[in-house]
Amino acid sequence: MDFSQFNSAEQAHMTKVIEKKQMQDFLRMYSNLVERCFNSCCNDFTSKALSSKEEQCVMNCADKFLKHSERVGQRFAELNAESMGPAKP
Amino acid sequence: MDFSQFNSAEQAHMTKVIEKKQMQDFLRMYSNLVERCFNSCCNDFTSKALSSKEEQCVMNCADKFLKHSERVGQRFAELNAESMGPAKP
Amino acid sequence: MDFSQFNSAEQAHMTKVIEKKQMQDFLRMYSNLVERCFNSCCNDFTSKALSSKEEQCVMNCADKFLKHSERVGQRFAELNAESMGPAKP
Amino acid sequence: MSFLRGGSTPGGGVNHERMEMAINEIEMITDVFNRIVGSCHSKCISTRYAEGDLNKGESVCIDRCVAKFFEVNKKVGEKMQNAGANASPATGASSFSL
Amino acid sequence: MSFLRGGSTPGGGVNHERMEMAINEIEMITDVFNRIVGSCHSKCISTRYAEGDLNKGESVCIDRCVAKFFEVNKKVGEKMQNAGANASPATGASSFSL
Amino acid sequence: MSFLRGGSTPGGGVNHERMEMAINEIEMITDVFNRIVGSCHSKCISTRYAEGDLNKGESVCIDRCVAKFFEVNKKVGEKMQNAGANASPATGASSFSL
Repeated sequence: MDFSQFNSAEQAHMTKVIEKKQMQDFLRMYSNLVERCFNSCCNDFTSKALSSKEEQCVMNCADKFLKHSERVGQRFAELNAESMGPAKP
Repeated sequence: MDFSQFNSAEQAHMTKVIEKKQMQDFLRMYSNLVERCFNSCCNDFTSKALSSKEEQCVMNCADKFLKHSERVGQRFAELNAESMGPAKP
Repeated sequence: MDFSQFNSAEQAHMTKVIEKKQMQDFLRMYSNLVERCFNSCCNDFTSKALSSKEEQCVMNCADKFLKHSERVGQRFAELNAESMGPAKP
Repeated sequence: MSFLRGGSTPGGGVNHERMEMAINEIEMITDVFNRIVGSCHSKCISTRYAEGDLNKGESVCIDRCVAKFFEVNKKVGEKMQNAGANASPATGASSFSL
Repeated sequence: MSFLRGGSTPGGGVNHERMEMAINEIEMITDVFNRIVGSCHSKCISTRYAEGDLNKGESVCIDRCVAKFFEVNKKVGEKMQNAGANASPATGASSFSL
Repeated sequence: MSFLRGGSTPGGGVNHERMEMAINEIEMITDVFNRIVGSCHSKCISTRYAEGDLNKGESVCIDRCVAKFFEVNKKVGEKMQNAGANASPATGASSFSL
């Protein structure tokens, strides 16, 4: 996104908004990860304790989810930059 | 919804709120459409290019989604008006 | 959550925020219940009227959903209190 | 969704409580609309997407689906009013101690 | 998503309409990103979770999946611009009478 | 979710940063609660709906399900703290240039 047309008061406001959004996004991503990994890995409710197999699955799932999101983020940033066209002189 | 009990300051405020909500709803509907049509139509990731078959599917899906939403909107408005009861004199 | 470190102006603000959130949560839970019970119970669209079988299913579903949420809420509150550790002196 | 509506307070300025209730009602209506769009799409629309128009079967299905969703919404609303919103299941997450 | 962008209004203070448009655009981009994360996870990641690294197949699938989602987003965006946003399907829920 | 909590700043007025952190924490707790309700409903509640009461099996399943979700939440939280929130995957969508 290009904010170069914004004056300094507007840029300061946008910076605050973006920072707040980043925090909210991070929290949402975190909850989403927990929900997804729980749903994929926990299917046995004969005990309330996490079995070592379930725990391993959750850890791998979390690792993979983070790497997945990171890779999507990289591709997303590249494609987003492309779609914005060449930089202004 | 009946806002006739509102004074003019309140009506002006509500109008602004509603306009903002409409924009947000439109954007959400748009993202939702893209996600739904992508999920239904794209299942082959041996290439990053959209095949002509996938593209046709996406176009039909988008058309259908818009017509679906419009029809739901018509029925919704009718039933919503009904449930509000007869108009005041 | 522990707000004891907050001054009275902050506590008053938080109380308002929490009350507003509770209302929004209640509404969201309600819509979510309706959606879930509709999706589980209504699968016949040869008529627009709710059959008595569908209605019974919806009523049981709603009952069960409320009892489920309540039970989750009890366990959640207990585990949340535990994870906060023992109260400060 | 009339159980959300508070009494009317006559007067000149902006009544914030009344505004908030109206906004809650708008958000609820929009939320219900979006859920109906999603549910009735899943129930009625074939995902083959061989054409862009709604066929006769899909159109009729949508009409009935929306009506049925409204009925379910009404029945559940009546039930909730009878039961009283006291036993709100959301209280679990809302047990914040001030 | 350039169809969201309004014209630039030069001046010193904060232009609230322009701010709101920029915020709408940010929210839309974030929303699209989150949907891509979800869709491509479902399309590309095996739920066996035998290891924590992305394997070669998953990595390649993610790259193509993101690119394809962008293409779909672009095609649908073009379609919507041509059709005009007039026939907004959201109007059903927004039929509030003032 | 203690990693969200900032230090306490003594003083008289409203500390906006501290307020925002507390609100973030409330929103997170509510979000987690709602996800548990959804996940444990899918895991434990039969969709036959032959009766309105929770049966013994469902009740026990819910208790274990909530406890297990908390454990998963804790394990993932510890992992994230160790890894550092630096490598936030959300940065992709947040690459806005000012």
